[in-house]
Order: sequence, then C-alpha cells, then structure tokens
Amino acid sequence: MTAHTISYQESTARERLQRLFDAGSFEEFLPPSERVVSPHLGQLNAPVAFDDGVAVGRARLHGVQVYTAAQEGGFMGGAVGEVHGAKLVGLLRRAVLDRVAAVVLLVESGGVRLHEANAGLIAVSEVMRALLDARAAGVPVVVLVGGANGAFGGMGIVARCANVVIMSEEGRLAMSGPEVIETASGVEEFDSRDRALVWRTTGGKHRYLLGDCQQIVADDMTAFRAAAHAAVTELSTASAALTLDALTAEQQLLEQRLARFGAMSEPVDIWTALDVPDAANLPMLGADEFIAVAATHRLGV
Amino acid sequence: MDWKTLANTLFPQGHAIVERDDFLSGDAQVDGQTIAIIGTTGHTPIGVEIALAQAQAILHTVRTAPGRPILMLIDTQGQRLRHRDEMLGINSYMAHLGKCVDLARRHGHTIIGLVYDQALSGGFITSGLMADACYALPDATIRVMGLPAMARITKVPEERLTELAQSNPVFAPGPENYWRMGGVQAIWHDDLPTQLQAALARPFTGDRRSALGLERGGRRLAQPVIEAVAAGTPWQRHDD
Amino acid sequence: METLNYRFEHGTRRLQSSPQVVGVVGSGNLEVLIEPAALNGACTIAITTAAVGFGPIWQAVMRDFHGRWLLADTRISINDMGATPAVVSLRLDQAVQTMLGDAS
Amino acid sequence: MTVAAWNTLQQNRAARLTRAGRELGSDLAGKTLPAARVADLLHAVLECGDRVCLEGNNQKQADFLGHALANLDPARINDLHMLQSVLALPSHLDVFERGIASRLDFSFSGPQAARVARLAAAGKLNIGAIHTYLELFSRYFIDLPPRVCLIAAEAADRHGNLYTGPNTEDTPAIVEATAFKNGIVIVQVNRIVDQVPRVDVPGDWVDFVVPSPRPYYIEPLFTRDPAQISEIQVLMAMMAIKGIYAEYEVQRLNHGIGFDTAAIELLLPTYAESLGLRGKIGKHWALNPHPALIPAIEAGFVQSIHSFGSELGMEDYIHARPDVFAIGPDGTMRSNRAMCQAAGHYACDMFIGSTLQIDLQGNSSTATAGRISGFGGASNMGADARGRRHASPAWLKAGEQARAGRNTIPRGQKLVVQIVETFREHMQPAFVERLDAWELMEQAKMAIPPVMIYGDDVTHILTEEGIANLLLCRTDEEREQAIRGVAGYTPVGLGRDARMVENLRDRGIIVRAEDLGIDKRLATRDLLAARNMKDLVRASGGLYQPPKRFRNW
Repeated sequence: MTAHTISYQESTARERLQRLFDAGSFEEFLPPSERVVSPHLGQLNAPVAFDDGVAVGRARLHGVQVYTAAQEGGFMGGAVGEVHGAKLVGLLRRAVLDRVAAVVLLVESGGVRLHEANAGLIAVSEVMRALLDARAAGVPVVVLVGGANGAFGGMGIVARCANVVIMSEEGRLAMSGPEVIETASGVEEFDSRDRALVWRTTGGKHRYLLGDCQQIVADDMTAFRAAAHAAVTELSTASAALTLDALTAEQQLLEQRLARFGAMSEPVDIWTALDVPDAANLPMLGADEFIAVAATHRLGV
Repeated sequence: MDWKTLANTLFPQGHAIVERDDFLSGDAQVDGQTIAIIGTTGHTPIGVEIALAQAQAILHTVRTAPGRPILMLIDTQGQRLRHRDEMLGINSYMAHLGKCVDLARRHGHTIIGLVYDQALSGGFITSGLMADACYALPDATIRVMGLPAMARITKVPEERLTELAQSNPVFAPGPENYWRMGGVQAIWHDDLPTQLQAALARPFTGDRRSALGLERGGRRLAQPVIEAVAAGTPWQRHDD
Repeated sequence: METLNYRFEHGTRRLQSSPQVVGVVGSGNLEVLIEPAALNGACTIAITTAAVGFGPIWQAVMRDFHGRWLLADTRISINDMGATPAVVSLRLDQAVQTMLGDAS
Repeated sequence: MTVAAWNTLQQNRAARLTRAGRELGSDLAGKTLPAARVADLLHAVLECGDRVCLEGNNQKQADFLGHALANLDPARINDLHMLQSVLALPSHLDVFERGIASRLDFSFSGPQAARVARLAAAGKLNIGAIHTYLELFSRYFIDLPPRVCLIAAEAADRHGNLYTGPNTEDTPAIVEATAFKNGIVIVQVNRIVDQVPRVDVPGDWVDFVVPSPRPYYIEPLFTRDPAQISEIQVLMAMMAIKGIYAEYEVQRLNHGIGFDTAAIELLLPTYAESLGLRGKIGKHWALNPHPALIPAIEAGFVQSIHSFGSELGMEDYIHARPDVFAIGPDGTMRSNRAMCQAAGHYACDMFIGSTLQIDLQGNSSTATAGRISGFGGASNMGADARGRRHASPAWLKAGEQARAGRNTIPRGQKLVVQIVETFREHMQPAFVERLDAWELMEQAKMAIPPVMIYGDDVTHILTEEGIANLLLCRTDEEREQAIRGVAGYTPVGLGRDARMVENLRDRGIIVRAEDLGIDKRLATRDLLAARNMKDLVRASGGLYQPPKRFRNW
C-alpha cells in the first residue's frame, strides 16, 4: 500500500491537535465532558456540540509548552457563538496570566454564527481584543489556516491580528464567502461555483504572494507542525506587541497594494504584475515548486 | 440621522469635520479640549479604501496629537461585498483598522465609538467594537443581519425568530439588545454633549463586555466560560 | 430535535480511561461522548438527534451495540445530525476502541 | 392504374434541400451556413409532424441547434416528434412548452425529470416510450428513423467531413440511421478547418454545417471528487473487491457512475494490490475515462478501456496512454456510445452500480414520484446477455452457482451487482417493500413500472451490512430473506427472520465483512489511492486537468 501523508484539511479539529503537537501532550480546558454547550441553539431546534465547536487547551510543540485552540469546521462551519468565542477569549487571557511561549490557533471558521448573531459578533470582537492583549503582554500568536471551511468573516480578521499566519494552498483567508457575494451582487460579480477562481482569489498562494500570510505549506500535518514550530521559535526572540512603526509600514503596504492592484479584477493579473514567471500556471504547482518560484516576488517581506 | 445634524448637536462648542466619499474626519471641541473625529456616513459599505482611510486617520492622530481622544462615528451597512475587495484582502484592511484602534488605546488615547445610524457586522467589528467603549443612539440599528435573512440561513421560521427575539437579545437587531449583551456601554437618549463628556472621562479598565453581558442578563454564559478557562477552575453549571 | 434514552444492564466490560469524544456534529455525522460512570453496572445512552421519528431504529442499533461490547458503568452521550445507522455504529465502535486503546 | 412510387423519401428529401437552398441563397457556401441563418434553415427543412433527433446525451449536447429549434415559430413548425437519448437542458423541454414538438421517445431525463412529468401531465408532451440506450438507437433503424437530425461535432471541413473527436458518443448511430433513410443531417461545429484531424463522419452523409458561436456544451458527468468518498464507502469497496472481484476473478467489467464504484477504483492500487490481485481482476473495461481510475491505470491494473464518451480534462492523459484507450491515428480518443453499450452488454462479465431503491424481489429502481427520469446505461449493462455464448471464469462460476442442483444444461451468467448503503441521505431507506416506480406508473399512466434492473438479473446486493448472493437462493423466500439480511436497520431489514438469515449466512448466501476477514477498522479514507482531486492530478503526472469547478487550487 502506498504511504500517505496525513492531510491537515481532512483531519478533524481534535485530530489536528493530536497530530500537530507532541504525541499525547494536548490537555484540554473545559473539555466536552463538561458539556458547556450553546445556550441558544436549542431554541432554534438546532443540534449542539459538547465543545461548541472548539477545543482549547495546552500542548507541547517539540517540548515547548504553548496554548492552543482548534475550531471544528464540521460543526456549523466552525462559526463563533457565545460559548465558542468565550473559550477562545478565556484561552488567550490565560495565556497572558501564565506567560506562555506562544498561542497557536488552528482557525477554521465561517465567522460569526448566525444562529447567535449578536452574541457571536460581540464574541469575535472580544477574541480580537484578547488576542491583541496577548500580543501586548508579549505572548505571540500563530494562526494556522488549512481547513476546508477556510478563515472567513470575523475569523478572517482575527487571523490577520496574529503575529504569523501559516496557510496551505487549500486554505482560504478572506472576509465574505463567495456564496454571500454571489447572492448579494450576482454571479457576474463572483461565480461561487468557479472553484478555481475562488481559490485564486482567497487561497493560500494568493495570500502568500500578497503578504497576507507569512508561510505556505503543503496540506500535510508534518509540514504544518514544522512550520508552526519554526514560527514559535522565531517569535521567541522578537517582540510580539504592535508598534506604531509596524502599523505605519502595514499602512504603506496596504496603500501600495491598493494603488498597484486596485484596478485589476483577476488575481493572475496581480501575479503577473509581481513578475512571477508563468503566473497563470501557479495554481498547478506543488507547495515546494510554488515557493521556489514565488518567494522572491512576494510582497510584505 | 444626518451626520451634520448629529455633529451640531454633539459639539455645541464647534467642530471641523469634513466628509469625503462618505468618510468623516476632522476634530471637534468638547469641554474645552480638542478631540479627533473619524467616521463614516451614508450607510456606506466598508471597502478597502474607507477602512484604510480610517486607519490612516488614527495613525495620524497617534503620531501628531499624542493622547488626543478619538471619537468614531459609525454608520455603515457592513463590509463591501465585492470580488475585488476580497481579492485585495479586505480582511487584512479590516484587521489593520482594528489594530490601529488597539494601538491608539495603548498609546494613551481614549477611543470611543458612537453608532448614530446603522452598524452591521463586518463594518462594526473593527471600529465601534474595538473601541474602549461603544455607545449608540436610541434609533440606531445594530445587527449582523435582518431576521428574514437569518430565517433563510438558519431555516427557522421568521415568526419563530421574531417571537424568540422578544426574550433573547441574541436574535434581534437594535441597540437595546446590544446593551443587554454588553456590546454597547450605554444608549444616549438625551443631552448628547453631557453624555459624550462623561464617556470621554470614563477610565478604561479593560474589555469588560462579557461581565456586563452577565450583569445585564443578555449573555449569561460568556463570562463564566471565560473565567473557567482563564482561571482553570472547575465548571459550575449555569442552567438558570 | 428529539431526545432518546436507553439503559442496558448485565454488561461486563468496564472502561478505565478518561472521557473521550469521537466524531463531529456535522451533516450525516454525530459526536459520541463516552465516559466511565457509576451506574450500578449499567450502560446508559442519551441521544439528541436532529432526525425525528427514528426511535425504533436507534433502539435496534443501540441493542446491537450493547450486544457487541457489553459495557458496564459507562455513560454514552450522543449529538446526532442525521447520521445513518452505519455511521452511528462505526462511531460508537471507534469510541469504545479509543477507550480500550488508551487503557491498554 | 397508378404506378407505385418507390422513392417518396428521396423526393421529399430533395424538396427539403431545394427549399433550404432557395431560402439561404448565397449565404449557403457549399454545405456551410452562418449561425445567424440557422432558424431560416430549420424553418425551411422541417415539416410539421417530423421525427427529429436532437443529439444530446448525458455528456455532449448539440445545444446551439437545440436552442434554435426551441425558438422556431410554432405556427410554422409544430407537432414534431422528438427522439433524444437524454433530455438535459431546459431548451429540450421548451420545444414542448412552446408547442413546437408534441411527442417524445427518449432514454433519460435526469435533471429535467420533474419538468418532463409536469409537461406530460399537462398534455403538452406525449411519451411514446422510455427506452434503454441500445433500445432507442435500435429503433432509429427500425421504426423511428429521423427525418432530420441535429448533431454536434468538434470540426468540419468544406466538404462536411466531421471530426467528432473524443466525444463522438451517439453521433455515428444517429447519422447512419438518418442519412441512409433519406433524412437531413445538420451539424453544429466548434470550428471549420481546411482538413479535419480524422474523418469520424464522412461528408457525403452530412447536409448542412453550422459553425456554432460557442463550443458545444459538455458535462463532466463522470468526475467524482475523492474527497467526498466516505469511510462506509471504503468498507463497501473492500467487500466488493474481496467478496466479488476476487471471488469470481472478474476481469472484464463496467462500473456505474457513483461514489461507491469510484471508491472501488481508488482501492485497486492499494487494497486489491495488497491482496495480490493485480493482473487477476479489473483488466478490461467498458467505461468512460473516469479520473478516479487513473491510479489503477498507473499501477498497471488496467489493460484496456473502451468508452461511451470522453471526460472533460482527461484529453492529455488519454492521449499519453494509447495502449489503454481507443486512440485514432490523429492521437485523440474515439468513443462510441452504441458500440460501447453493446460491448458492455456482451463482452463484460460484471456490471456493478448503485441505485435508489431495491424491493424484496431485488428489482432496482431510481424512479421517484413526480419525476420521469428514465434510465441511464445501467439497464443494458446490468442485464444478463441472453445472446452470449463465449465463456469466461467469472461467467461460468456465476452460471454454475445459479444452476447447481438443478437439471439444466450448463450455461454462464453475467454478474449484476447492486452496491448501495442501506440508508441514503436524510435517512431514506434503500430497501423498500414497494418501489416508488409503482406510484410513478400510476401518476404517468405507464404500462409497466419503470424498473432500472430487474430482480432476476441482479446476482448480488452489497451493502455495508454484507453481500447477498442471490445466485445461490433456491426459493423466493430465501431470496427475500437474503435481501432482508443485508438491509440493515431499514424497516425491511428489521423485518427479517433472524434464524433464517443466520442459516443463509452459514450457507454463504449472506457474507458479512468479518466473514471475508475484513477488519472494519482498516476501512478508512487512508486506503484511497487518491483522496482529493489534486492527488488524481499528481497520479496522472500532471496530465489530467480537472474542470475548474472541481479544483481547490
């Protein structure tokens, strides 16, 4: 039988926690046996999950203790409700109290859980604030995006509040889902069934080239583990907090992005403008080939 | 409400706010001190340009007017729903705005939000909800989406949602519900200048919205869950 | 939603491990939470399911599950989103095997 | 005394051509006319009441011509009798809605099935009969020759020679039946060339060529994303390979279209390989170029494939594997639905495919109330070939099992396997006391219930609960209990006689996974040779290029 790599995308949140960190090291806070479920879903006759779609706790990464959370995309698309969001906030606050080396967030989420709309919206903003509190306290945050549901809505924003984002090509990082845009603005605006276009627009490769993610890896647990470890190691010697200089630089980066590409409508045109050779063929390249071609052309380094 | 009417009511001592493509910026006099004004109007959708303009204005204030309080005036229909904005990474622009608000706070700026008309999901989350505290006018609309759309997505009949919204602030739009959940610090019913002065004078003591949600009965589980996780204490059931 | 409760006596196999959860509450899937509990030797199964009206089928699936493993002093809790009996049986077996694997 | 006229068809054809020539004038260059004149052409050559064959199957579509037909003036052209293997597009039913056509003989209407039923109920569409593919093609030659056919080709030259390329599909059967009964052959082509890569249809069988403003529509019907294969399907695929493929040494076969059989294809290079079955099973196929079969081809399982049609994105891969596929001198594949249906019927030892409902006699149906969907290829593939005389180990073994203990002359039998989970999504049971086909029969006033595969042709039913070998059953009661015995927790399954089912298991009529020595814990997606579309691309060495809707890169 052929030897397989283990797919990050195919793994459940709990499988990811088992496989990303040192074997058996994950220790859960407020585990499913506590049955802290959503107080709102029942009224809508919707099923609940014993962990409300997120597992939070601590684990070791090559011996280094980190705090971690993994959102389960299979449960309501990983969307953030009251309890789900509160678990993330609690984890980030505890990371500050315990001064851990880093927080590693395995993000897979459509954003605010519409069934708990208002509570979800406030909860996501609380997660953003708690994440930035952690950074201000010197605890770096690393976000991994590689699940089938991507990182959308508020969680797409949360991801970009972290120190480092690591993506696979299959991962997606954006704001509004293509179906939402198609519904609101028509199929001419965004054909959500054109999956190649969806991935060109929101997928890992495009985000890597624009500088929205710092590392791109193959859809392989081992690759994510290595990249997460490298990121945590590198961040251990840097300052985690936001600075005026860094945000001024980000302001310039985003202004330049808008000036250079704002009139374009096709991601391949952006890649071509970045002088990436044979830009149209980029989607066909494996992660290593892609990095070899793209690393010297990407923005934000 | 028209932003000019609002500004004239809010700043009897005068203001110099200009509007450019639905983006508001400038300053105003409150209780003898100058505060910076940043905001949006016309229910404008928040696309990459206007997110960037707001961030720029905040960074400019931090750089040129250390410690000057900032008031964000909020009126938006939410994030702009365009392929082009997604392609450009609108979430990064939104996050950048949120981070600039956070930075301003950490640099000693009091920064508060006021929803004077509409506040919807993505347009609200990196502005008013990132401020030290967010306030609202009584007639403001705050929501993630309308009940009809919510009914379609959740497949729960709209009548049932409407009924649930009577008792559970999670489902229905409106500043009252956000107040009950702690997302809105207070609703300014009258005497706006005094309310604003008091808000600017309020010391910031961290993000207390989940605690407020518990006190006010709008979000009963968020605070206990945060505490249980953060403190590592055993879970006490909160089934009341 | 529908809730169903079953209690089986005369089990012989006791599980020692800490609680485990297997599966995901997604369409056509379910999560199984399995934990040791002092139940006077019984195995209880509490099901919350989005698919209403399949009580007799659940009863038969649970009876066969108990026949396979004969668990004692075990509490099983299920959140279901319309999983077929095949998937239900598979997740239950996986849950028990996870417990046994950890115990050995 | 009048002289009998023996050439009315020729005269009628000549009159039609004259009308067309007069109408089109100088716009007709040889056989070619501009797309803008297609309605004038159709108005000129068609006559009310004509039998018109519109090429359209579950893959390629003469959609430009079909759309033109649907927009004709019903005051001038009406009462057409449509012949079509598949009704796939809305325009296929617009012709009935608008009164241009009134009668229909067809095989399959999958996506339009509900509209077919509505139009039939409204009296706008009279169904002659619902056929299997071979049956419909056969009638084109006997009692339903088209007066006019509207077909699609890749390219034509100035003489009307056609290149139909990898997606030749139904074209040869339609053209031959029309051209040699003095009908009119009209073709839409993607492009006009000086020289076609190869001649699939000779120019003197073709009357009019229309360059279409856009390439003909084609549906990637046989692409299955491995990411959607469940672990239950993996388990069933393991049981199929060990309990049927290996058991009967099945070398020549056809697979259905679903994820169940895609799982089998993806387990050949892994699970079947581990059982030492390479070279022993699955060597010769009547099959569309399934992307899911790429890993098995690359692993050396597959020697040859003959195809009903092609599959979008597989062109370069097929071109690079000329030993496996049917390749013309020009380097591209040739498919032929009629030939492949015949080949699948006579030269395959096994058909395996999925279904929606199975009753207690083993009758299998995809009919549901309110939808007149007809049949795909399964009816011809999944029927014992009574005309078959050549022997093979699989055919002989099936025949022996069916006849053991009976005083009959030795004879083989085709293996017809229905692979199905006991419950479909939304907990719909696959096993029922009474097929929905009966209700549909009453609704649509059919002569007989539309059964896809008759119970007496079904030899095995495979579910996640096990395999029921119906060949070994000796009484109707045994057969019913064998079916109940693999029907799991469906009401049909729960209604089984437990003691009798255990007895059937002792006799090997019911075989469970554990009886086959299959460890259910190994039934994970890790066994799949490809777990997503990209794995298929990798397995093909980059030759396979999936349509954009199947990509996540």
